Amino acid sequence: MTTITDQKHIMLRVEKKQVDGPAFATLFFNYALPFKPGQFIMVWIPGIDEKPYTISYHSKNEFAITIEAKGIFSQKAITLEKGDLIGIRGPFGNGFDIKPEDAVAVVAGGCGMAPLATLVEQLPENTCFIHGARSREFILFPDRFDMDRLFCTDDGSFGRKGFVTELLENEIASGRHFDRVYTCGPEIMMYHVFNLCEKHHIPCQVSLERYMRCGFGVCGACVCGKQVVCKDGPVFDSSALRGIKDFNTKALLKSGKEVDLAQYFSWRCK
Amino acid sequence: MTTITDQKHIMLRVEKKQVDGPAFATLFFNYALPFKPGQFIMVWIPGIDEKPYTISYHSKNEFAITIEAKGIFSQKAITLEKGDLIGIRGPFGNGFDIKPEDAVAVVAGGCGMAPLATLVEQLPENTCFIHGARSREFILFPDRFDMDRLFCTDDGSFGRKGFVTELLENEIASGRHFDRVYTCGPEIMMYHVFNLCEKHHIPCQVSLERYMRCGFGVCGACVCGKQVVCKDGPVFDSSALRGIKDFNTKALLKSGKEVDLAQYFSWRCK
Amino acid sequence: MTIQFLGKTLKNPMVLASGVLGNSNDILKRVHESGCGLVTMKSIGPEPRDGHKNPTVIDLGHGMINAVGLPSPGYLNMENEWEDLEKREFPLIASIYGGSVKEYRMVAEFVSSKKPDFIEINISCPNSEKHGMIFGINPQSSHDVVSAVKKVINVPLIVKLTPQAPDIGDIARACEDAGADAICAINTVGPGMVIDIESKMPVLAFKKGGLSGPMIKPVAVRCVFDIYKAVKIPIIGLGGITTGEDAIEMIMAGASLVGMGSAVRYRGIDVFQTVADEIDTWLSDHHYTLEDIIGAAHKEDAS
Amino acid sequence: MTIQFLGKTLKNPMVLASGVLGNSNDILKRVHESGCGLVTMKSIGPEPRDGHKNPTVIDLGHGMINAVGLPSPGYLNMENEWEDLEKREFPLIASIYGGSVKEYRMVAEFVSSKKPDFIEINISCPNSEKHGMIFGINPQSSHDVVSAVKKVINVPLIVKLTPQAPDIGDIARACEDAGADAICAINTVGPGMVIDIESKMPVLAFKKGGLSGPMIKPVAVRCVFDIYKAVKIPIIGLGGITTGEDAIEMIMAGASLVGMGSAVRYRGIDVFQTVADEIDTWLSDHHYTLEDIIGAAHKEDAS
Ligand SMILES: Cc1cc2nc3c(=O)[nH]c(=O)nc-3n(C[C@H](O)[C@H](O)[C@H](O)COP(=O)(O)OP(=O)(O)OC[C@H]3O[C@@H](n4cnc5c(N)ncnc54)[C@H](O)[C@@H]3O)c2cc1C
Ligand SMILES: Cc1cc2nc3c(=O)[nH]c(=O)nc-3n(C[C@H](O)[C@H](O)[C@H](O)COP(=O)(O)OP(=O)(O)OC[C@H]3O[C@@H](n4cnc5c(N)ncnc54)[C@H](O)[C@@H]3O)c2cc1C
Ligand SMILES: Cc1cc2nc3c(=O)[nH]c(=O)nc-3n(C[C@H](O)[C@H](O)[C@H](O)COP(=O)(O)O)c2cc1C
Ligand SMILES: Cc1cc2nc3c(=O)[nH]c(=O)nc-3n(C[C@H](O)[C@H](O)[C@H](O)COP(=O)(O)O)c2cc1C
Ligand code: FES
Ligand code: FES
Repeated sequence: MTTITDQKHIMLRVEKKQVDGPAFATLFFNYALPFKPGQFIMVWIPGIDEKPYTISYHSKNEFAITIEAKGIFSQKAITLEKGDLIGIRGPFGNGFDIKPEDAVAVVAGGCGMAPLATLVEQLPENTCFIHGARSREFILFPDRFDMDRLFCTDDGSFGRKGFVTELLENEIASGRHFDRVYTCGPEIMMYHVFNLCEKHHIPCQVSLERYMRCGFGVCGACVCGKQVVCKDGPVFDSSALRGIKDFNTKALLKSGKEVDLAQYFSWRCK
Repeated sequence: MTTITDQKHIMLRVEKKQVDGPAFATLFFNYALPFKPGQFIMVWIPGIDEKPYTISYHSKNEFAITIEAKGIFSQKAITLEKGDLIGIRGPFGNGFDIKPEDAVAVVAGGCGMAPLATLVEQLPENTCFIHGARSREFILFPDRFDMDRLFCTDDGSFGRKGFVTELLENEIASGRHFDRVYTCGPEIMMYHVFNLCEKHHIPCQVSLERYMRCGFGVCGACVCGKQVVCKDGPVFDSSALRGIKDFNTKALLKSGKEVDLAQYFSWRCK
Repeated sequence: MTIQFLGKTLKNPMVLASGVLGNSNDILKRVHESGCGLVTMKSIGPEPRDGHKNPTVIDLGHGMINAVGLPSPGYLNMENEWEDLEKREFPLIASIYGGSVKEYRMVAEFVSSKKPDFIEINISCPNSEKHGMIFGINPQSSHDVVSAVKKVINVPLIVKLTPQAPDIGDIARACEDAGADAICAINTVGPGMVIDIESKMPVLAFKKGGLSGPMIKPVAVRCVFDIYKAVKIPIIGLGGITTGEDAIEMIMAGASLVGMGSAVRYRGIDVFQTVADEIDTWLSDHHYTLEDIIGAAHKEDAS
Repeated sequence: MTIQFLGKTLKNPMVLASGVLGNSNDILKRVHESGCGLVTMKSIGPEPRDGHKNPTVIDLGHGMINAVGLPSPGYLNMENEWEDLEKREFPLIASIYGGSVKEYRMVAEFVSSKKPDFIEINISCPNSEKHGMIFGINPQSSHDVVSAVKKVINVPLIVKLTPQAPDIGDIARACEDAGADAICAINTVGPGMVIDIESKMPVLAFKKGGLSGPMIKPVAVRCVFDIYKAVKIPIIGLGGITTGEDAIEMIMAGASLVGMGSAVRYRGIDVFQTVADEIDTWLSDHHYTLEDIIGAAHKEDAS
């Protein structure tokens, strides 16, 4: 039987808090977390709720999560301060497939920067790094990496005005070769990136998001088509994505009811 | 927390049976048992009962138990044949304290030879090895060891007529020095050996026997004074023995009732 | 090995437990294709229900604790699902729950019209304040709900029991008398509670939750043993099964089919095929058929 | 830390569980001296009883299963023991059981005359065919036996409960109403069964047995939590405790004292001192006293 390394429920105290503009906060913890970029942990705020978060910084004895303030949980999370207590379980999921010799592009949208940050740190400097957001203040980690980055915003307040897909299309059109594209952001954005890659026969890796309960492939809350997002994913490659008819179309609500993605996200708002 | 290595309940089939005269049978099993001379295992014959037995042969991939036919369980045990099934748990207990450089004597009485056999095999050839029994047919393993042995029987049918204590006393009187005496046999015999050792200031190690249930120090069935025979023992040294007022006097019946040793053994007869 | 169970042919004796992954046709199909003889849908209730807040499922190392809280779209809000499922090519149990005999009957009647191969009524879930449990610990209540449901459905009826019953054999007998076609046992054990000592709070949002996985196997085996003694209808035995040897133990206690839920965590979705293979190997090594060993632990001198 | 419990002073909050090592004055004294605040004798019955045949106790890795079967010399056959115990210098609980209210009263009255510090009535042992269990799952029966015993004894009365009760809070309340001075919870969980698949036989000679050790902790914590909600009298919490953190969890659920039994297997007889030290360290690291945290998990916003 395989050893399960991610079963323990661990309580940690916030070691340091970093405010990343008006929309994001990053919480650091002193803890040696075994981890691979793309994996996630379940974060419990006692008395509030428990939600999945990716790891945005990782070193031998420290890791961090970055939270975008949205609903009840994330708004509470960004008010946490040094010394405050959270529970974690994990890491869960598969993580990105990294081949150091490959020529790759990374396409981040909004908070989708978070899971890509630790990936980017393992990639060569000539990586094509595209980063978009609604507007300037939603650009997460604008100064973090040594690597050059192509920025864009919906309103043009930072970098080029437009969508990440346009930037990626330009690069491809300019004759640049990619062995693989990694992307994380709103599902509609990832869907467009995937389609672009399909058109150009570029393998793609996408990190999906669904409502989660167990995080380890038992409860079924997170299923997307026949895929179990928390265990088979959250990262899926092109061959898997082609088989997921619910990609960019359907998701399950908390009750298990299958709805359109739009309805899913508006439910998540409440 | 300490790792418990002896928790698994394992089913084994008899690999070989060796008949050791009219009174004893030895059952061999192909199994790599972690083991130290003096330790014991709980042996289950499905549908019959479960009882403690010492290991009488031990090598990397094989071990054996030797049974003296007495009551229901042991009479059934000696009828087992190659291919028959038993369950084992263990090994349990502390085992003998072995210091290879010491000059020692080993005093075996009857079936008490069984736990001492694997000990003797680890001792130097100049060990003083005394072995007694009621009569010739109760001398277990008469031809097993390279080492010289001093034999005695109650009826003189094998070796000298008399008791093991007399032989040991002679050896001591002849000026032979012992750093330690190991003994196993009827409790009254061990008691006399212990007293003799006390008189001559020789450290002694004695293997006690009490009714057992769990074998791992929880149920309390085997307590002898303040000692838990299955866990603190079954081997006790002189300093412990001096504190056990029940040594050679009292034992608990199955019900937990404390009785004289004589009554205990006659109960065990039924 | 092919198995006959209440008139249906199953490719092996393995069953996906209710509440584990079973919330869409796609995933049920995948579990079937990866080697599971019979799959169970997540229990369906009378009304839409979100279930409890997270944390809802926590691993404890030797098992897990959950208080998912019976989330359900409600039986009337699953049209796409039912449509997909009617086209299925695999045997299916639809699991249902209710808060009253009337609700059970209502849901069962509707679900029966959607043609699952079997209906399982969950009269045992300890995680909800209003639903289920009470029916599973009192023989009269069990009898009432089973006979009411039996009257309105056209497919065989399986009743899922809780180990919390003071005498689970009594409950099983009441269900059999009321017309149940099979028993499924057990649901989760406990309930239990895990308190985080740093925050001084129960970790599950619902505070209490049901235990599952390896640590509950001895309770499950005892329950199936008791039920086998009490009734003649077949038993789906589950609770803590993760290996072929566990499954054989459950079968010897009296199970005809063996369910697994938590095992998916420990050995992946393929665990059903893996365990089926392990059972096969054990049987052929020992020159037995599956039938030979069902209830074998009940023979006085079995060895 | 020194603890006050029902008018007696204990050196720490640790309790030796009944049935574990507690069958002679010598060994009880040793457990006390090695660091246990309060020791419990093995349950004493109305008549001599050998208990079940072996195997009676089997380790399962994450806990153990036992069907020792309430062996007892019988309360009238323990003269030496009582004599020794009357000379003791440590606090002692005498645990008793019976098959009827009359037997409980008879044994309790006699045992009370031997001056233990407390009497515990075990109304919860699942291992015997005739004894105990029934009183622990029905509030009226619990009330009857507790009030009968209370009338004939001169020492505080502790009632030991079983997790098999459909609502353990109800039982605890019935005991409190009937005059119990404290509750001890829990006895073993289950019962369970382990079948050896090679011999096709239940491993325990009695077939079924009670579960104890780490795997039952969530059930024990939940029971103590429920009891704390239901009654005002103090609780001895036990079931699966092996570490200081486990003990803190039990205390936060509502226990004033913490018992251990199976832990002796995992960490030796000194486990009581070890755990008491671990509790002390945790408390001082967190700047709490023991009283601060009793029942702390019941406060809605505890963190
Ligand atoms: C594997 C995984 C990793 C994640 N990693 C992170 C992370 O690193 N940082 C982070 O901030 N969040 C992350 N999330 C999302 C996170 O779990 C929460 O869903 C999010 O913080 C909102 O929670 P909430 O309770 O505050 O808001 P809710 O009340 O659940 O929802 C509030 C708003 O958020 C929107 N929303 C929620 N999730 C998404 C999404 N994925 N895409 C678009 N809109 C969304 C809703 O539409 C709504 O507008 C991750 C989710 C998954 C499944
Ligand atoms: C740690 C330990 C190791 C043991 N190792 C062995 C071993 O290697 N080989 C072996 O044959 N037995 C050994 N025994 C004893 C064994 O466990 C059984 O008690 C014995 O086989 C008799 O079991 P029974 O059920 O057949 O007889 P019972 O019905 O229990 O008793 C039958 C007869 O045996 C006598 N008897 C039992 N034990 C003793 C004893 N220790 N000293 C004197 N008389 C006794 C009784 O007085 C009675 O005459 C060991 C016991 C312990 C505690
Ligand atoms: C996360 C989770 C959700 C469950 N939901 C249900 C459910 O909806 N209906 C039901 O009858 N049983 C439910 N159960 C119980 C399982 O079907 C099964 O009876 C129990 O987990 C014991 O089996 P296992 O040890 O193999 O997991 C659930 C169990 C788990 C772990
Ligand atoms: C071998 C054994 C014997 C027991 N005998 C008794 C008993 O006689 N009376 C009783 O009230 N409880 C008895 N118990 C139950 C324990 O007192 C305790 O309630 C239970 O084991 C849970 O605690 P633990 O997990 O710390 O062992 C026994 C437990 C074991 C393991
Ligand atoms: S969150 Fe439970 S299966 Fe994915
Ligand atoms: S046999 Fe159980 S304590 Fe020794």
